Amino acid sequence: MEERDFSFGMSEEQRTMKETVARLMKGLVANNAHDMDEKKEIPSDYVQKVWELGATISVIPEEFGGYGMEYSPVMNAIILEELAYGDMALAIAATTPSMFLYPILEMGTDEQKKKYIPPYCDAAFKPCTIAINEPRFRFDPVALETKAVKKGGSYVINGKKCFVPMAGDARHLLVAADLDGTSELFIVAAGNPGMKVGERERNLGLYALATYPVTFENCEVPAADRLGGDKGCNFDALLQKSRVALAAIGAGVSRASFEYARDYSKERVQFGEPIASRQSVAFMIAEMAYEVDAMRLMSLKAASTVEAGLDARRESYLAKLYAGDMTMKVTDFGVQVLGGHGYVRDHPVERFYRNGRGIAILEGMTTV
Amino acid sequence: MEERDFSFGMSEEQRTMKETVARLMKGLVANNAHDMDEKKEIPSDYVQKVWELGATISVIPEEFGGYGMEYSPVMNAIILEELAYGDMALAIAATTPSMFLYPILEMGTDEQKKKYIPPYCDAAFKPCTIAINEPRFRFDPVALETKAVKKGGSYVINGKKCFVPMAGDARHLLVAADLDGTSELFIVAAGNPGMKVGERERNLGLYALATYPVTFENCEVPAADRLGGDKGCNFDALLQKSRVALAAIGAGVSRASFEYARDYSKERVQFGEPIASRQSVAFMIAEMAYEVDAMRLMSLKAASTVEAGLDARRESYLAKLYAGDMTMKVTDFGVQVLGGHGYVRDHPVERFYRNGRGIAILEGMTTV
Amino acid sequence: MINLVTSEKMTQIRNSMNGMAKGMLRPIARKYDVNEHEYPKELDMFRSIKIMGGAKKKKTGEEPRKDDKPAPKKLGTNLSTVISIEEMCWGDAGLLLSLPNAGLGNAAIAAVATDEQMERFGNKWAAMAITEPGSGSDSGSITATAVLDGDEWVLNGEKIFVTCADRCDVVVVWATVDKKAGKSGIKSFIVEKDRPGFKLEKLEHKLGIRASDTGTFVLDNCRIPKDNLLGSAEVKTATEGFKGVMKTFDNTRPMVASMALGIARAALDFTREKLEESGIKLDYNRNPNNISSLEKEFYIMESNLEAMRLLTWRAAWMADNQEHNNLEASMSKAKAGRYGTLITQKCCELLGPLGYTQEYLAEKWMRDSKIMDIFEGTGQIQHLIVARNVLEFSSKQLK
Amino acid sequence: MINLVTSEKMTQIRNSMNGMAKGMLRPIARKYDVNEHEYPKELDMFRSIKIMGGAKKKKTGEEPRKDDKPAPKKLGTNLSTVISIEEMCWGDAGLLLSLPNAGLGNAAIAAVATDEQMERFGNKWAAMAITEPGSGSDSGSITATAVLDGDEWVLNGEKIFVTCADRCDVVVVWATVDKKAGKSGIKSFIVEKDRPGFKLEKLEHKLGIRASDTGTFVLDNCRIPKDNLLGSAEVKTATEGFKGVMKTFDNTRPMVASMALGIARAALDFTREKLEESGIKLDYNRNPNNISSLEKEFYIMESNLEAMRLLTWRAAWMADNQEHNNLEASMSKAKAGRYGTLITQKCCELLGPLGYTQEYLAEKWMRDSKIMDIFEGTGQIQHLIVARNVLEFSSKQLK
Repeated sequence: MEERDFSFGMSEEQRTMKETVARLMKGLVANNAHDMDEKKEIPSDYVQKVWELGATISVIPEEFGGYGMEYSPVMNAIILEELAYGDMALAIAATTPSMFLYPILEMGTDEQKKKYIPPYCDAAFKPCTIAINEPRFRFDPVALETKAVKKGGSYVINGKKCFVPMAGDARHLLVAADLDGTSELFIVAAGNPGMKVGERERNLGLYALATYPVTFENCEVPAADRLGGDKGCNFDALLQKSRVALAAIGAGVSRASFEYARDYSKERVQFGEPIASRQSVAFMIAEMAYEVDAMRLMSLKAASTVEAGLDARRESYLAKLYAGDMTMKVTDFGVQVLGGHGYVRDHPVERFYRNGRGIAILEGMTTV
Repeated sequence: MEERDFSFGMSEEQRTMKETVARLMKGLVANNAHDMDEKKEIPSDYVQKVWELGATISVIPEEFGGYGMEYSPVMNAIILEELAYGDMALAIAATTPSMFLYPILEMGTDEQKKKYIPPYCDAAFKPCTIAINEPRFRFDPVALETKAVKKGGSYVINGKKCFVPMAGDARHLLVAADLDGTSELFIVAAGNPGMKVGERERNLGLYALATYPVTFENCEVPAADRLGGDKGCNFDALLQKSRVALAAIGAGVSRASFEYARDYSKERVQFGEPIASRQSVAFMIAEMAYEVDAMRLMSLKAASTVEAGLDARRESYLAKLYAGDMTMKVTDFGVQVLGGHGYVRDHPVERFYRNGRGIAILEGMTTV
Repeated sequence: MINLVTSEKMTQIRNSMNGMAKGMLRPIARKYDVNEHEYPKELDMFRSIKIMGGAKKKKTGEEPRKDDKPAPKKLGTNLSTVISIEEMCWGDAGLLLSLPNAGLGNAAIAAVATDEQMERFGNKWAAMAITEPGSGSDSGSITATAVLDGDEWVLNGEKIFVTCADRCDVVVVWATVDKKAGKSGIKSFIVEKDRPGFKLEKLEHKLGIRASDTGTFVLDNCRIPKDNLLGSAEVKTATEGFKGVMKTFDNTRPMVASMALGIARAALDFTREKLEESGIKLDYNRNPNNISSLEKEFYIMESNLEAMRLLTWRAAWMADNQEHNNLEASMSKAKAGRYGTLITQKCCELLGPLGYTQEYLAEKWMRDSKIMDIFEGTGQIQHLIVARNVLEFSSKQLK
Repeated sequence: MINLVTSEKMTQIRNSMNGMAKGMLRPIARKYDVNEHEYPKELDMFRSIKIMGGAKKKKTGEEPRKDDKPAPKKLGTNLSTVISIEEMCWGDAGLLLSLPNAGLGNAAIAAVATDEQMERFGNKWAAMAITEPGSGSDSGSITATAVLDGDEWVLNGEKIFVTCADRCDVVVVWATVDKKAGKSGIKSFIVEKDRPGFKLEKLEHKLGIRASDTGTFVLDNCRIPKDNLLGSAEVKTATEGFKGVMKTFDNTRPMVASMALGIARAALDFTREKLEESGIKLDYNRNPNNISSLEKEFYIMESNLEAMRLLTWRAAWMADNQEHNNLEASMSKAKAGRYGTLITQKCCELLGPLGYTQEYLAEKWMRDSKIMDIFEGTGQIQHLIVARNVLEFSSKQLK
């Protein structure tokens, strides 16, 4: 494809989408994110409203029920940052289906595309999800302990997964399992007798996001439901995109913490002047400011690389690694700037602090 | 032995020694450390004067020519910090003999003690040294690439060493080499045809300290000169003490940088007030202050452990690791506080910055 | 003579306290994290045991001793207190802060109460109310007022972030009797919970230490007996009152530092357990460039933990030996508050999925530890105090 | 439309510049580090090549464009300049700063000189003299004076930290024509090296960038023609002069950031080389908890390098697109100055003995990079500028 100009500038289209998402999220969660977190629930109409942005299905070809628009990882990164700026739990909940649909669209067989994509290209949000994380020390997406074994006309999956978003209501799951030393994906339908969805999890953050542990005991999956059929899939490509997504989300959460702390530090008066007038606070604000930008730029660099059709393994790996560290640092500063007030849940910075730690730990929750 | 009280307080003896060393170093190097560094030489009478403190030989039994005083790693840590506070190059140069004599005293055979210790228990400083470091990536004192092989009545050593202090004039070297998988020490006399002392090294810091690369090519050493004879030595114990020593030296260099930056920041006026009145500078000063104390306390904790006759592997490892990181941080702050003036060699902070990096990198230059 | 090898007596205290923490606090740590504000009745058994007793003894230590004189065989109260606190917080910090009759108020009462006041309030659970909506780190800007009306003080104002607000019997309230007098006008008063005009407005929902009930009080023409002014009338000089309680911070800061220490150690111990289960042996031997990332990160955290502990123990030891420790107390909290938080965050990262789920306590420790860099003076305040001390700058020269 | 994939044109520049750096600078890097102050005659060949030419073009870019309009095929001057500088400093920073006719003074002259001045000084090597013993970060407190006496300006004062002090032909000296006028009274003057009363007092011995000759000038009733006042008389408003040159910092800061970038990358490349020689393959794939300490530390440094570069390129790109980049320019230098230093220090640690000997350049990079967090505004100044921008605070609100 013809080379695009190197540019840091948003196109009109990108800016419009960014503003649209920002406006939507402001309306939805600006006053409700706290309650969602306390009640540990995202009102279903919120997910629906975000779904109606069409971000997920817009790029799906019309033949499968989408709008057949151009696929843009950069645009998706921009959207994810905005969504996460509003609320990280909602951002993941509303985009998890991409993590099921995109891999099938990119790497699935024609049958798989025809069978599994159209039902979800609907005006109504229908949960489908992916199971990658495993509840163990030294978990590594490139060395999965959930194993798949070929047995006659099907694959038998055994293992434990965790942090599976919306597994409770999802009709289909994409399950990552090791097959003869390589990570492969399998489409598993809800109700498969070999799959047990456990009790909803309680986590450090993302209280509002319903995640579940999922156990596979001799879970039989028809050979036809191995993603990509016999030739399998490119798990690395999926990992790259999900890492870019988490980096973009990290930038969003961090920006939320930065802006709240920045504004608070201008209002809050101590020792006769705004606390932001003290270098110790101002320098934290400054560091938060450029680290947020750095995280965004790195996620956009990785997204640009994917968009250009190039291998983004290095860029996506570094973007997530960086976002994992810096989101923790920025959201920590956010609490510190508010001091005692940052420690109480009346202010959102403590939520950002809890959610933010997830960037480094989680893998494959959503994608660009 | 009867348990001593837990205490952070110095004894009269410890305080007196600390003050004596401080006074001596102030007189010797306060105005000369810079010239020593630029001229890349330590006047021999400086080394002699420090030697006359008797720190090294005081603990050597009278039968070998010492004063037979009680051996105190804690006292030695106090002394090393003071010496390094004055000048790190001189601190190492004047105490390197301990690194040759103490191991022989502790782990040598009677013959070795009788033969090698007395000549150095002299009013005049006579250089003897130790060769542990090796010029390679991933160097590790517990996995040496310098190899010793038993051959008839002697050992044959092959390998390369670096950062060997005063190897140029040392009459004897203690050489660390791998013997069948364990690190052992061998006493090698200057002039041994199998040992070549190379050109004096140029390093990042410690310009004034003469260090050399030493190469061993089929260097034959009589079996009697293997430290400890056939049963060998406890290399781990030596490593522990040298790590405590480097931690104490790190505290000394860091304190020198801290105090200079602290005083400068009170004098230096910018934007109408001392730069120390700005939190960004004051907080660096504060951090330097408590990290210097933390380094000292950790070196003293490790030294106390050795002094109590307990295994100090953990304490000494952590003390050196910590001092390696924090000395870099503190000496970096030292330069930063002075700004452009800290970058020119008229001020000592840049020297502390260069010397300080050695704490993490070097092993076994001296001991407590 | 310097000797930093933990003595047998210290080890005994650590072991017994750790046993208590392991047996009584750990098992219920998650329960009261989930059931925020519910009083942990299991703690009633601690009414007799004095863990935080340290501060109370501080005025009654043996007279100053020369360092070279042998140290007293008896282990100092402050040192034994911080050792105990580390172990208890290894068990659970929120629960430690919920121990009956061990509030900061109790420490204040024990420090300056008259015999008559000791009689009346000695056995009550006393909370401390200093902070106001308008004042955070700026304790000097207190606006709550106390006006003497006949034989009664009339108090007005609002107090936030009061620990044990719901569970305590009485609250030591800071108020000014003379705004113009500035800091020296600030006195502390003992207010019984049932006084008319004294209202517990709300309890805070917090990031961590959820077992501890932090609340807001409103004083609306609340009348208390004249004698409820804490301390005897004669000693009410400018140095007493505000400065007096400010000084108690020199004792409480190492305590908070040891809380951070205990939580961070809990996180490290859990991480070490996982490391060893996965076959990684920590041998403190190989060059840091030749080990795994988990090992190196662990060693660096452990070395910082050692630094935190030594700075904390030094500050406590100095208090036990009647040495002025304002600088060292702030050093210990500045270091422990900050690095305790960083260590618990890092452990979650190294633990991976096990560090994000509530099935384990690692995620809780990351939430609990954060308060240690905030209350009893934020990390920023501690750095200011350290800097002013080493620079010999006044609070005017270094704002 | 956002696209951060390095274009072919950018890659071409990187490659050609890297080739030049590798072929001409690296080989002599150590030589001129050891022989401090000796002029690197090998650099004469660069008199024609304009590496630092960036700043000169800044006023003549194409008119502002909408982002959604296709970007100009032509690569912007500022972006191509920072790319070039990164490569050259990968070769050697001290030597880059010694390039003939490429001093900061040349940039200033190119920016505001009249045609007549361009005629006289355009081909001269011009250094810049701003800092004074009493003023470091505080450029506003300049005390050097310039008094008009007939057709001549009479200059008095002392200037320190002048880069290329010995090698340059002329020096652009900042002095005040009216102390009462404050910053707007500060003008810049072109002083030829051979003017009576203009003396090169001394050359500094430095921690790093020793190939660069940094010196001190003393002006003792130094008389220069009236026309040597830089820029034409008419435009001497309060906004010109001081603020004018302050503004040039928005262009030079990303340049300094890219210098830090180049040095840090040199250290990382060398470390990577050693890692690979020792059989460690960097695959950017496994979870950071499952790799060696060397790998994780390397990845973290590399990710910070990426962050430094993107922040730097953004600031330069904005300048090329006539966007106000005062904030972004300081962000790039704040990040790059600090992390460039940390990266080079860490590389020495990871390299072990190879990081402490002068047999390799790693130790030199750790010395060279440190200046990038200091000159053209220390890291502290950069953080202040960033904070003031995002807080919308004046320099009075945030001192």
